[in-house]
Order: sequence, then structure tokens, then C-alpha cells
Amino acid sequence: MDTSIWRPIIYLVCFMAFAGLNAAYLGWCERKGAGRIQRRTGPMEVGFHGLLQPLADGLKLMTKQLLVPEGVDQILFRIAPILAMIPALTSMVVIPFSDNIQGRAVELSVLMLFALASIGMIAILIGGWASANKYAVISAARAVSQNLAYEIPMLLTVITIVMITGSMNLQDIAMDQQGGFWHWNIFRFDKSIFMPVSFLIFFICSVAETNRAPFDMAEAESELIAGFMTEYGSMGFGLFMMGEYLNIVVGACLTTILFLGGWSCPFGLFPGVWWFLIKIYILIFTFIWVRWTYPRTQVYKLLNLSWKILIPFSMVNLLVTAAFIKVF
Amino acid sequence: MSAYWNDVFGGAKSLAIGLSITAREFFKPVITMQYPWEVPEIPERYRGHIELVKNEKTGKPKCICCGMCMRSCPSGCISLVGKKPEGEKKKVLTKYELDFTKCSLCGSCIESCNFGAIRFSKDYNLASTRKEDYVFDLLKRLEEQG
Amino acid sequence: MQEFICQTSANPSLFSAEGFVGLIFLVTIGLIVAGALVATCARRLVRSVAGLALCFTGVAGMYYFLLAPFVAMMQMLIYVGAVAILIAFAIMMATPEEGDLPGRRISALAGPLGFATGALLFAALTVLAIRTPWQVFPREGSADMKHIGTVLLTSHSMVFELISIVLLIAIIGALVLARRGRN
Amino acid sequence: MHLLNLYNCLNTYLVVGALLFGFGIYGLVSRRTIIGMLISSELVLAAASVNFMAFNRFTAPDPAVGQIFTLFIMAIAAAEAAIAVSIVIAVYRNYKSIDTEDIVDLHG
Amino acid sequence: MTVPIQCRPDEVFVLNLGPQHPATHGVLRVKLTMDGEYIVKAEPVLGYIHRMHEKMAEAGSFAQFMPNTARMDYLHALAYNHGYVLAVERAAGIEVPERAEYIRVITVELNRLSSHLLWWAAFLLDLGGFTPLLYAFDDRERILDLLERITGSRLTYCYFRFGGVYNDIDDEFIAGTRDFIKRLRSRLPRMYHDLVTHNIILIKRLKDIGFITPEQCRKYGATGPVARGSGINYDVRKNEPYSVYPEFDFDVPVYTECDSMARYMVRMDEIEQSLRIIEQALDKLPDGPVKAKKVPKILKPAAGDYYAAVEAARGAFGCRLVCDGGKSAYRLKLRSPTFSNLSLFGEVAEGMLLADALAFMGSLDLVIPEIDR
Repeated sequence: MDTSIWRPIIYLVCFMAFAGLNAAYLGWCERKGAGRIQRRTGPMEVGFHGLLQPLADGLKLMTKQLLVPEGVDQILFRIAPILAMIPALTSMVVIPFSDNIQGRAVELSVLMLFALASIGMIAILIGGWASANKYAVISAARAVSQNLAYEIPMLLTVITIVMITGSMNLQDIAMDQQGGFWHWNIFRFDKSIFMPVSFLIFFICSVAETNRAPFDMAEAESELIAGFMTEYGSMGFGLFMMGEYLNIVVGACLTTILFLGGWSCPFGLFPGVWWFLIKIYILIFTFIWVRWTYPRTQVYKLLNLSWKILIPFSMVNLLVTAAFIKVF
Repeated sequence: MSAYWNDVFGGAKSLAIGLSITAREFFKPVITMQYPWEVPEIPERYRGHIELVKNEKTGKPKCICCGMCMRSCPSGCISLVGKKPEGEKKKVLTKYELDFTKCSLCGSCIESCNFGAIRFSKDYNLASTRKEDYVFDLLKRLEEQG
Repeated sequence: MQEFICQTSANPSLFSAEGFVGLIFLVTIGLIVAGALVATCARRLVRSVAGLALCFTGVAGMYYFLLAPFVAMMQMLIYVGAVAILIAFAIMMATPEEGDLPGRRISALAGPLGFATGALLFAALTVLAIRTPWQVFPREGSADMKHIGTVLLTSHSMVFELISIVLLIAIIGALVLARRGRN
Repeated sequence: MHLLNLYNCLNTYLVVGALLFGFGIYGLVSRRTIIGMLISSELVLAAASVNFMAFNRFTAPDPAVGQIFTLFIMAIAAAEAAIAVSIVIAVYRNYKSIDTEDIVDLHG
Repeated sequence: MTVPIQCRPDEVFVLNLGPQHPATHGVLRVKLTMDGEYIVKAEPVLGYIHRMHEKMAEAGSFAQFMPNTARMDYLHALAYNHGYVLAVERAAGIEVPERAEYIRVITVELNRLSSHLLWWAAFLLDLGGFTPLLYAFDDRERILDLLERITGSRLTYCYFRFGGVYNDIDDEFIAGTRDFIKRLRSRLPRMYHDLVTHNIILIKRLKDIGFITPEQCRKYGATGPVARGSGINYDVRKNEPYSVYPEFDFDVPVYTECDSMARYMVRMDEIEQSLRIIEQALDKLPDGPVKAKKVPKILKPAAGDYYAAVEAARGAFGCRLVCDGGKSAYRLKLRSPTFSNLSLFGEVAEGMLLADALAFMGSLDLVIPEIDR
């Protein structure tokens, strides 16, 4: 039997385990990180330093009754959390963790990640709408307009990288940056002098795309209670949260591959999956750090940021990169 | 246009400063108290619910059942009964009940007492699901305290 | 039946790689049919949009089978990520209340009539597709991304320009149309 | 011709395209709201795209041309959706309805 | 910026903000008529925790009403104690020893600090920043510890008595307060201003949002930081001095921008001014008794109409006492500042975005039990 069928399935299972654990323990990291920043301890009671807390939370969420309020669109209400989870999970398959750890080498993997992200958007929209709750509807509309607005600078930035590498394959993009950190796209000053800016833009966009603070318009609890998740309890809520954390992981992976050299070591020694993991966890920590530092933006200010600052900057960067590639 | 660049660069700077502050706090020691494991020190004047004071010599409560506390209480949570036993001049306290569900810990009762017969306790960790548990029999409490 | 254009005429087993792929293809067709069914028959417009998204996902899968992964990804990005969401937005903004669709007034005939037309067209097109002996031309170029890019910017650059103009006009037109309401 | 080998046959795709087309036409006729008709017209466009792609894969000499055409259709569809949605919103503002039968004034 | 919107009535929908909503700090309910995310009409609905404080004053003795005053604005409880005590003292003609007055000022200002810190924390929470809350609480806890040491309670102090205060302060409290002043002064520029005030996100969210004209302030009777943020230089401590405030040198921060940022800045500056007042009061603290002698246990003020106002953290708290010579008030009218400040909300929030309206509501510093009394 051809092993090529089973390879993606095995990887999918592995990545599901990785993703599930990540989602659970990122919640723990988030709480611990927030605690440290705020000079608290965070969870301490369940297990050593609260290490079993995610399991307890998961158990709690799973054993709770799945409440479907009256007046909601039954089918869509139930589908939405699953729909939010699946694309994030599937995205893991095309991400190369190392030169030989990758679920499936897809030629257009960059594009595929964005294509899958659009399903997540539909999930939020459906979840918000089906909840038959005004807050949820407002939140869904906000989340989607935000995601659409930030997809543009994000894609523009990705195009610069694709132009530099000449490939839409994440594997190729990462291979192109092997060696010391001066080969990383963030420091490729020979391709465009704005690469660090472009990295910043990409990072901001990925924060916004994952609906994280300070761009968590969709879950602005002081305005919209819990946004599109207002009516969800138990595992419906749990799946949305897992999808959110998975999106963070995917965003961090994508940033690492596009800008931080994937699994390459900063000093050109022993490249490997551990470097990749170190980099994504540093990025995830930055997500958490940013979240617990800033107040939330306002929805129109957020769109202004995208249209007035990020899109012009990324366009200029695109043009400059094109000029550099043509000239040098 | 200069306002635009000001927004971009000034804004970026302010955000970076914010991050540097929280990063510094990240490595500072924890300042919270792990409550059930560490308990705060209760100050001298802490106003818990009231309790009776014992006369050191006789071992009986100092209370002479004048009822001033009962009258001064804004919410009427104190009820006390004193009886005159045979052959005694003074009344003896037979029942002193505090309905803590109504008490607002204002201390009017203690101020009104001219004999120093009641004082604030240091009980702060009261918890119960039944409201009957908050009707304290202070006389019994005094006996239990020994 | 020589007029069938089949690249391989093998009969794969369900548990071989080819069979598995075939099974996925059947799932894709199922997605398309189910999506189209929901999109046209659901009473609630939001469900229609969900069905549409489902159908587009299936179509994207079909493009993948047609050896055009780029178009498949674009299908997902544009249709699922933009068009379906746009329509869902329109429903949010322009539907007075859910479920006010009872009482089909004068259009009682529209349903059966539509069904008849649709079925007729489907039957005719199917017969046409199966009966026609399609002529196969020899392959000249490759189907990879590079080739598409080159063609798009050389021999078919007009299309490329037209797309941009159409989109620009659409953006401006949409803005003009939708902005008028709020002053 | 086997059920699991369908994906290698041109006719499968053509039939699916025809099916989408039929659904689209049915929806266009039977739907009462503009948005419903918009959804159906997207199905019709998808049917056309599928046909283009199928011929591109099986019969066309240059496999890039069909893909470019499909991309073109996608752009048209996106533009159409954008315009149609803004028309829907404009119509809704004026008539408080997206029902085609309520918008009779448009007859001029 | 507020843009007038014209829309037809059937395009709008009603959104009930509260009484159980994370942004309304308690049980305020605002009935919002919305057009998309724009507010067409905002109607605060009050009365969810009305407790009839004014009626209770008519039922019990003057001293028995004392604990109630702390329950109105539990965040600046001492100022409310102070206002009531002042009114009763005026009615009964009680002289307060000087040391007691100083202690009152010190504790009231400490309490004002704690109230402003909590407002700051809660406001940032409204804006979605969670971390500043904990930083502010770190400082606030120290104030509460200090006040707990001398009053015995952390929130509803009930510390003042007719003719003085309940207990004297000790050296440890004075030393602790001085330490605290030093600590807060050193933390203010970094933990408060650098982290939050200069943050571009906060500035963008507060600048030009919630524009209250001085005329609107006068119309609705807004006082405190709300009025001072609209350029009205009115502070009861300066304009109608009471207690020993005239002896201290402090400024009344006034901003003329009229937006949420101005109100924010007023409060931040008031923190510094309160620190100044406490420092001066500690320096000048005289010796002597803390309770007036011969205050009868049951007060029977002469019949008449008495009024006292104090500057609470949220504005002027007025206490109008009508006595008929009996041992309880004939009528007690409590003028709570937040009630007037909230009344503004409906007019100002029209045409605002939901998110802006909530930022604006946070900048009003609402304490709901005080509105409902």
C-alpha cells in the first residue's frame, strides 16, 4: 500500500494532539503570563503551579450541558464552533516544522493558509448570526470587517516575501532563509530596506486576524459581553477558544517561516525543529505580552489603522521590494 | 501630514514604552497573598461582628443588660434578655443574639456601651449557605471561648 | 462508449490510493450538491449563504482535482472569504426580520416553473455533454503557477488589465450606491 | 468507468456543472428576494467556471488559458456581488424590503 | 466625533445595556436605540438598587443614619460621611477640634486617592486594558491597609463622629502615609502615565470623544471632574470651603478640552493634588483631642434648614437637613453628584458609536448605588 495516503493522516492525528495540547496549555501560559505581568501568581491550585488546570477546565467544559437557547438557528448554531476549529486544525498540516516534519508539502501552502482562514471567518459570522443575540451579531459583523481589512496588508506583505523567494511554498521560503539570522527575511536589507517594518506590519495583522487584544473587537467584553460567543457554553465555547488559540499558533508559525527563518538557528548551527518551536513560543509569548499591556482599540480606529497606515506602508514596501529585486 | 507621522512614530514609541514597562513587571516578584495558605494580619481595630467581653474576675460577661446596644443599633440586629435571679440585685445576661445578616458593622453598639461589655471580634472568614448560621448566640460563643 | 474522455480506465479498489482519492472526489461532489441544494431551497437566507459557502468549498475541491490548485485556493479566498461573507453582510443589513417568508403571493407558480426550467436545462446540458464527442487537442504548455503567471502578463495581459478595471469600477460603484443612505 | 474513477472523466465535471447551472436557474426563478437571486446567480457562474476548468483540463491545448478565464469569472463574480449587495442595501433603504415584488416601482 | 444621523424608525433596534453587563459597573441599565453601531437615543434606567436612604434618615436617630452614608458611594465613603457629619454639626452647633479636622482631611483625601485609583483601574477595564487594574490595585491596597488600621474597615469606614472622629491616628499611620505618598509619587509617571496616559491607543480612544459643553454641565448640574474637564472651575473645597481646606495650598485642575481625555487628565492631576494636601496636613497636624466634648448621645438639633456640601471624588455631594427639633431628621435630601453626571449621558451619547459611548460612560465615573441612593 502506498504510504503517501497514511502520511497526511498520521500527521493530522499528531498535529491534532499537538494542537489540542497547545490550545489547552496556551490557555495556561496565557493565565500564567498575565499573572506574572500583573505580579500575581496565576493558577496555582490544581497540580503543581496549576499545571493540571487546563485538564480540569477541559473536563469541566466537556461535562457541561450544551445549552442551545431558544430562537437560535439550531443547525448553524451547532456547526459554527466546529467550523471555527477545522480550518485552524487543517492549517497545521501544511506548516513545515522542520525540513522533514511536514504533514503535506503543498506547492501553494501560503495561499492555502489564507484560503483556510476564510472559513474561520465564515464560522464567526455564522456563529454570531445564529445566536440570535444583538451583541453576537454586532460582534460577528465587527470581527469579519476587521478580518477582511487586515487580510489586505497581510497578503501584500506576504507577496513581498513570495517575490523575494519566488515560491509560494512555505518549505521553499524557509529553506531560502537557512543559515545565520542575517539570512532571515526580517533582515534582508538587500531585498528591501523596509523588511523589519514589513515584519511589524505582518505581526500586527496576525494579532488582528486572530482577534487578539488590543484588536479583540469581536470579544470586547465591556461593549459586547463575549461577542459572538455570548450564547455559547460548554464545548461550543471550548471549541471556539481552541480555534482561537490554534489560530495564534498558526499565525506564529507563519510569521516564523516567513520572517524568522523557520527552523534555522540564528547562528547557523544545528538547525532543527526545536528552533522552530522556540521561535513560535517566543512569538506566542509576545502575543500574550501585547494583550496584557494595551487597552483595546475602537473598531473604527482599528480600520483606520489598517487603511491609513498598514496598507500604504505595505504597498510602499511591495514597490520598494520590487524595485530592489529588479535593480540588484 | 506631520500629524500623521507624529501618530505613527509617537504612537509606536508609546507602545514600545508600554511593552517595556510590562516586561519589567514580569520579572518582579509576586505581590499578591495566597489567601488560604497565607493569612493577612488583622489590625487591632478590625471591625468584625461583635462579641461579648468577659469579666476576668468572675468569668461572667461584663454585660449588665441595659439594652443600650439594642437601642442604638440602626438595623435592630441585637436582641438580649437578662433575668434577675433570686436574691441578686443585678440582672444576669441569659441570652444575647446577634442577627449578623442585618448587621452593617457600624459599631454603634460598641460606642453606646458604657461598660465595655462588647467588642469587635476578628472573625473575617465566615461562610455559610444558610442564613440561620448567621444568627449568633454570643453568650454561647463566649462560653466556648473558655 | 468511446466518447468518454477518461484519462485512465483502471478500476481502482476502494483501499488503494487511487480509490481513496476517488472517494474524496465523491465527497466533493456530495458537498457541491448538498451546498447547492441548501443554497437554493433553504427558507432562511443565512442558511442559503452557508450552503453557498459549502458548495464553493466543493467546487474548490473539484478544481483541485482538475489539477489547478491555484484556482482552487483563489476559489476559497474569493468566494468563501469574500463573496459569501459579502452576501451574509447584505443579509444582516437588509433583512427586516427572520422568517417573514410565508405566503408566497403571486409567485405560487414560480417554484414549479423554476424547477421545471432548471431540471430541463440540467437534462439538456447533461445529454449534450455526454453525447458530444469532445475533441482533444495535444497539450502545449504546463499548468504550473509560473506558466499561468507568464501567460497572464504576456499573451493574456488584456484580461489582467480588464480584471483590475472591472474591480476598480465595482469598488467605486458599490461605494457610491451604498454610501448614499447615510448622511 | 467506475464510481471511484469518476474524477478522471470529463463528463463528470460537465454533469456537475450542468447540475449547478440547473440549481442556479431554479433558484433564480423561484427565489423572491434579491439576495436569494444573487446567491443563485453565483451558482450559475460557478457552473460556468467548472465547465471552463473541465475543458481546460481535458481538451484544451494550453492549460493556463482556462484557469485565467476562471480567474476572470471570479473577479467578475466578486464585482457583481459587490455591486449587487450595494444595490440591495440601497433598495432596502428605499423600500424597506428586498422582496422583488415589493420593488415594482423600478418598472419605471 | 458625533455626527447627527437621520434614519427611519424601522432601521433602528433597541439594545439593553445592562443591568447585567460587564461595562455598567453594577446595575445600571441603559436602553440604547441603535442604528447599527451608532446610538440614536440613550436612556438610562435607574432604580435597580434603590434603598430609600433618605427615608431611613427620617426613621432613626442622626447617629443611626451614619452607616448609610458610607453605603451610597462606597468608593469615597468618607466624603459622604463627612458631608453628613458637617450638616448635622451645623444643625447641632458642634465645634470640632482642630486635630479631628486634620484627620478628617487626611483620611478623606486618602480615600479620594483610593477612589480615583479604582476609577482609573475600572476605566481601563472598560477600555479593555486589564493589567493597569492590578497596578492601581497594588497602590490602592496600601491605602486600604492604612485606613483599615485606623478605622477598622476597608470599604465602608464609618469613621467620623459628630464632633470629631472615632479614633485617633497613630505614628505608624503617619509614617505609613508618608511612605505611601513617596511610593505613589514615584510610580505615577511610569506605571500610570507612561503605561497608559501616553499610550496612543488610549489617546485615540479618548480624544474628542464624549464632548460635554460647559452649558450642558450647567444644565444638568454636573460637578466634580466632569465639570472641571469642561472648563468649569468649581471645586467645593475652594469655592465653598469647609473643614480646614483653606489652610492648604493646592490647585484645582481644570481642562477646557471638554472631552473624555480632559476628564481623565483632571482625575490624574487630582491624584497629585490630593497627595499634596495629605502631605501638608501631615506636616501641620496639631495635637489635641479628636472628639468634641459634651456631644450628647442623642442629638436634638433646633428646628431649621441646614446644608453642607463636600467635594467627593465624583463631584459635589450636598446634604440638606431639615430638622423639626426631634431626634431624627424631618427630611434629609442627599444630592449625589453621579446622578447629575449620568443625566448627561443620554444627551451626549446620541450619535456616538457604542464603543465610544462606553468609553465616555467610563469617563463619567459612575457609582450606581450613589445614583439610586
